Amino acid sequence: MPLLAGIDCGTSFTKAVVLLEENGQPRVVGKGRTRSGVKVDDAAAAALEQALGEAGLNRREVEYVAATGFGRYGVTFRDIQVTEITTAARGAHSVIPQTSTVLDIGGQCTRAIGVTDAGRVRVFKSNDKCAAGSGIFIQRAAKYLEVPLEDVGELSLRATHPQPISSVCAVLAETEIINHVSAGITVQDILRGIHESLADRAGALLKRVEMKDQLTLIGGVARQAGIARALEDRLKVRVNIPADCDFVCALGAALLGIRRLVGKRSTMETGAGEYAN
Amino acid sequence: MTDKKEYRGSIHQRQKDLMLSWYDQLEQAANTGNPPTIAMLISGNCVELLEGFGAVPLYPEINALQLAIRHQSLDPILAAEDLGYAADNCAYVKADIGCILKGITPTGGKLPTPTLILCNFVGCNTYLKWFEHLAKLQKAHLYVIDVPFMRADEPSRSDVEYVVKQLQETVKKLEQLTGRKFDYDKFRQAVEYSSRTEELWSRIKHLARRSPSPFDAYFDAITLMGPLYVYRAKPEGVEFFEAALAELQTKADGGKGVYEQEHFRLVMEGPPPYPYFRTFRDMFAKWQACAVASTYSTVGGLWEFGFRHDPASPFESVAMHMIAHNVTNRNFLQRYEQIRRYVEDWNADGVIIHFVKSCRLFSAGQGDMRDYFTKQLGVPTLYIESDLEDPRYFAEAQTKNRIDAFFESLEHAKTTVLSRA
Amino acid sequence: MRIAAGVDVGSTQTKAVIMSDNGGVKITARALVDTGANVQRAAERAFDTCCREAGLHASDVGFVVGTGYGRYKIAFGNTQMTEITCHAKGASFLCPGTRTVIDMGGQDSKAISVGANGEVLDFVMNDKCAAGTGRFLANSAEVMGISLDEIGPLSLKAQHPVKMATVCTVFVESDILSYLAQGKTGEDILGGVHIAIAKRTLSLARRLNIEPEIAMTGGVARNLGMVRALEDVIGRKILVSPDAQFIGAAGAALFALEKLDQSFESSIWRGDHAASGRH
Amino acid sequence: MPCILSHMSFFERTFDTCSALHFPSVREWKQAHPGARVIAYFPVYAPVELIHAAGMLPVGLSGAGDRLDIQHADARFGSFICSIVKTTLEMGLTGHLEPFDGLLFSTICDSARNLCFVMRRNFSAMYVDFLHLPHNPGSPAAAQFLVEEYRRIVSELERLGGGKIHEDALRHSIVIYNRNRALIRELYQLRARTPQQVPTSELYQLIRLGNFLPVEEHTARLETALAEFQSRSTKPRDSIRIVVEGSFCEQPPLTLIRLVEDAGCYIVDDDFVIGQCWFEGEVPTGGDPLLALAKSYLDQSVYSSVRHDFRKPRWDGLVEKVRRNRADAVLFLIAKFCEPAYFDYVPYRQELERAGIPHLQLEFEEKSFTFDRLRTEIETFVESLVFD
Repeated sequence: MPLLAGIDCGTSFTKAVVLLEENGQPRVVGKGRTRSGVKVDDAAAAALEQALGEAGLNRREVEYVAATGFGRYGVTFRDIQVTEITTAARGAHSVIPQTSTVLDIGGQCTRAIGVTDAGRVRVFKSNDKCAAGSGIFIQRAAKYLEVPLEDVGELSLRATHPQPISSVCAVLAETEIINHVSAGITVQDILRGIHESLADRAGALLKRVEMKDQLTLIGGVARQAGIARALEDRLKVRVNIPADCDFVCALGAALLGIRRLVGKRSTMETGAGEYAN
Repeated sequence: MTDKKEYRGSIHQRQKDLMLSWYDQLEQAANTGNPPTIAMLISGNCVELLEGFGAVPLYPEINALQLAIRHQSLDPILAAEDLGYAADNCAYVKADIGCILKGITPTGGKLPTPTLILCNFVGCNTYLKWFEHLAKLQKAHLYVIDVPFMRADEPSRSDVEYVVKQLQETVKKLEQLTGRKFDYDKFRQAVEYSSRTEELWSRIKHLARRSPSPFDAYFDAITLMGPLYVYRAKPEGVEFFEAALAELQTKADGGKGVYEQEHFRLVMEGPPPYPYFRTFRDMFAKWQACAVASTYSTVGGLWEFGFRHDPASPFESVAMHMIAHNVTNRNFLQRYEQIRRYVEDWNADGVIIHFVKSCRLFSAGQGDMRDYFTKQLGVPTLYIESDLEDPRYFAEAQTKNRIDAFFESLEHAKTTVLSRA
Repeated sequence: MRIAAGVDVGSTQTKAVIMSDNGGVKITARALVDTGANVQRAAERAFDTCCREAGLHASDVGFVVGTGYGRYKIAFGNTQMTEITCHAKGASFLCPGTRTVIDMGGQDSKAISVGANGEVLDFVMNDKCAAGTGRFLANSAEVMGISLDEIGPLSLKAQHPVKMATVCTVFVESDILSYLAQGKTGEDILGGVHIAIAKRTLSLARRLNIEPEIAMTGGVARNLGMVRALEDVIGRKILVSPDAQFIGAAGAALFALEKLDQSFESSIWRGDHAASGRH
Repeated sequence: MPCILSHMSFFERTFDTCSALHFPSVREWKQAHPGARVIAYFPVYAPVELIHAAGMLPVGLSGAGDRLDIQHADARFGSFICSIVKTTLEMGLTGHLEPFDGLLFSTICDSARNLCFVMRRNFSAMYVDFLHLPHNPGSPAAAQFLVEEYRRIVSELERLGGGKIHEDALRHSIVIYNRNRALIRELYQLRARTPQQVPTSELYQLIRLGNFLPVEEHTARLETALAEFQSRSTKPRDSIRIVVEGSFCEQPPLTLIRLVEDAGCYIVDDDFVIGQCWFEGEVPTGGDPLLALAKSYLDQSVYSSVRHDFRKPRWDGLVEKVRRNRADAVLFLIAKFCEPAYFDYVPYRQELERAGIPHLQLEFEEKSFTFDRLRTEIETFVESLVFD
């Protein structure tokens, strides 16, 4: 019964999942979450301890640690690192088995991931050319419009005449918002417009990965800001949001850890493994 | 007062009619396969050659800009980007490809699959990619006329021979594809019509040297460009430009300008932001600023400095036109010179450089151009950025701000000169 | 005594200045408020605060010129002018001898060549994207979790400033995070940030003939680190007025005073009658 | 970064020094050849044989990489223009092109062409020329035109060098460059067979050396290297075999190439510094040498996004390349704002998908300092191919 940990070192939060594998059935026994701060290693350790504490287990019992996310190379006690795209696909697939497409609206970068039935990445497309299509844009807009992020979704639903945001630069998009505001357009309509333009940008990415009728949405900002509704309206898809969506990548990492640990040796020497030692 | 003046003489309607009947011909071709149609690019086009086959030109650029003016360009652009085109690819190409994918046409009518996609490569590398992709997409025949770029002030003998030979190869190709025999006399006749149209167009351009100028050589000139490229080599073209010249001549002789009072005279460099054509024009109208010359109106041909097609040597003169007498195949420094002549001979107060991200041929290096005009010649120059087809790149508040500031400074300069005097 | 006001409605802050001419022109009051979501209200608040400051009634103010992005929203303004024209005017008043103005605004950076009478000879502004504008600093501070006022002083402590690959106000975040992950100090990162913007701004200003005196205007001018970084790359002393962030409003107020001066006959207003006609 | 073999750092040092902004190898050559001229050509292809036959040193000018901040060029070439165009102008405006007597540009793209004439204005003392390479190679008239175009360049070089260029000298230069290109082809074949013996991060530097060194010296280097690579016995590791496409002009930072290899990719073919191995076969050494060079350009050039030959589409060339090298996937490394590469990506993508070949598209700039976003994408791509 191997005990594994998956640690997702995101830009703002570090999340850990502890997984116990009993007769081929992985079971989550603990979760931990902490601010990333400057020292990735410390945050990772802290998150892991938290998860172990929840499980009433001991660090020594952990056989294998898979790190993912922005800071994955900073985790010195890792056995392997995997990118957050691979782990997002794997994690999303395990919590929502029918997942065929994952949309991750992160702070600066929105990613669409096409997933195989086995939960592996088929194709993916990132939009990091300009952040106008990413979460940080919604955050800034909310800040400027003096609206708390968690109210954004609620408000945008009350829009009557959505005002599209056309600019492709996040900062110029803010100018547009300013102009809308000074033109006396309501906060609701502006927020709705932002949601729709975000949804359209995401839609462009999703087309590139041949999205089917359903998609699994992860990424904190998107969820808080309630963009799911806009996505459903604009893209005519069913949007699924995993419960504790924050841990999807950590979970995916742990699951891939299992494959590496008990899975075929053949994949052990892959280049992706090179960093591990 | 806010001037929204633009040229609206009787020829404005005639221009519309001409263009519509052009689209009718194209639709007929789409339905019956007759007349043969040839896709070509505006810059340095050789529409005269087509007359030798009674063929009709198909200009993807005109379709694209029509779409943009009607604020319909974004959808096809996005459709093309779904195919993998980058945000930084020429939006004309994306709009055109997108239209074909989605079956959109400017008139709503049908457009034919061209008998031949004839890539008249005159400087613009994007043209090569564009027509190559079109041919792949439409499974149409493709032929490229490779026009040597103007690396010296005058084309070499071998440059001209190379193009003439390719024109003759094009003729052979078209004879195969259309099953029609090339009618040399019709071709020579077409060249003759062109030379007359060009003379008239050139005189119109020179009317803008009057103060006030009877028309805006940027915004109004664009209305006249359609007939110039489609009908230049036909009697209709000659008649149209005779009428145009007559009307504008009367206007000029009556001392009538574009605005009640022509306050600034400008030279415009670069294509216009078609998706915001009206908004953009109003930003200048507010200051009663009239364009007296523009480089964009010379993409199809640069005639105001004297070049004419020559019925005495049709092939050679078509070659000369493609090599040396359209703005896109002339080198960057020749464009500086062209603008300098405009500023001096057309007596302009300043130069507006409009950088369009789609077109690197026009825009790459315009900062150096600005450097030349402001630092070397001391000509007031405004540099603004947007796009000719993609509405996402026009920042209205910023553009307006810069244009207002530019005119405020021109105005201020005038008054301080006065107060010093 | 002639009393006039200038109101500069920027994208983040709105500034108002009242000027009086009683033999000598001087600033009698200044006010600064956040622009926020209601531009019109911001303008009014700034103007009213300023009047109170000066112990005047709004009706005592003979003429009001509005400038900045929100200039057309100033209901009580008599006319409006762009902040480029106003910055030039204001700078040559507050920093006599100014021939070049450098301003880092929220969305726009600008460089202006100024004539002897404070008129604009030539000007350039940042490219299409807002990379390298004042906003870049604000975002950097945000990412580092430091207040905007602290970053300047910190940046001066840099030992080995990092190289910034981008001055995109949005992607600066991932770059900073990478550097933090690499264990770079906050000082070195901020040092790199300031140098990157200074260089970007210089290459903008190079499009003009940069002539001394060079004055820096706008709120960013209060950032000593930014001023030093600019002085380093340009290799010249830079003038900074204590009223740096009010220079746009001051310029507007100066035009307003001229307007009250009947003897001043300038057709510069023509364009703006056209403007007010439209808006 | 791990895994650059210590004894190969020899190449790295040399490439490193040669690509230094003051062009030390070029200056050395000028000292050794008093009065002789140096002609720089803007990256992709140039008929170096003409320059060599004139007794001049041809130098491939491919930007300043991350060695130079853009301080002046931004003011001349605004946004949406690729880095190499700006850094090249920047080198000029900061005096770094001083060792060169001439600059030769050709029909690469619209930005590069305009750069040629901006250079002409800003460096009027220098010989700055534009070579029009035909885009209609199918035309019977093309060969004659190109011969005339080469003849024009030859006479310019003669004017510049003050000496006649003899046919025999030209034939001799062709022989020398044939040998150089043959070796490069051989090295590429060796890498395709046993990529573990020929890491691309090393081969790339070796080939790029040819941009700076006299061809004779470079050929010697290639010979040593070939022997050295053949003698290696490196254990193959479980990596995917990829073809890199899109870096034909602006060159990616070495760090990025290493990053691709470290992420678990064997680069088995690429279009880096493509001008160095432009011809698929030998340029004929008999007959009229100008005609031989012209016909070789028209009929046996490698496919490239900057060359248009409607007789044989480039996308067929790419698919063939993948098959020939038994590659698992294609990695598009496209320089930011490189329009030819952006355009070609679309038909390439269509044909790869038709052939069931996976691909990843990435953008780079010659001057990049942080690679985290790129690394994540490359690793994910590898992971998607190796994890089951």
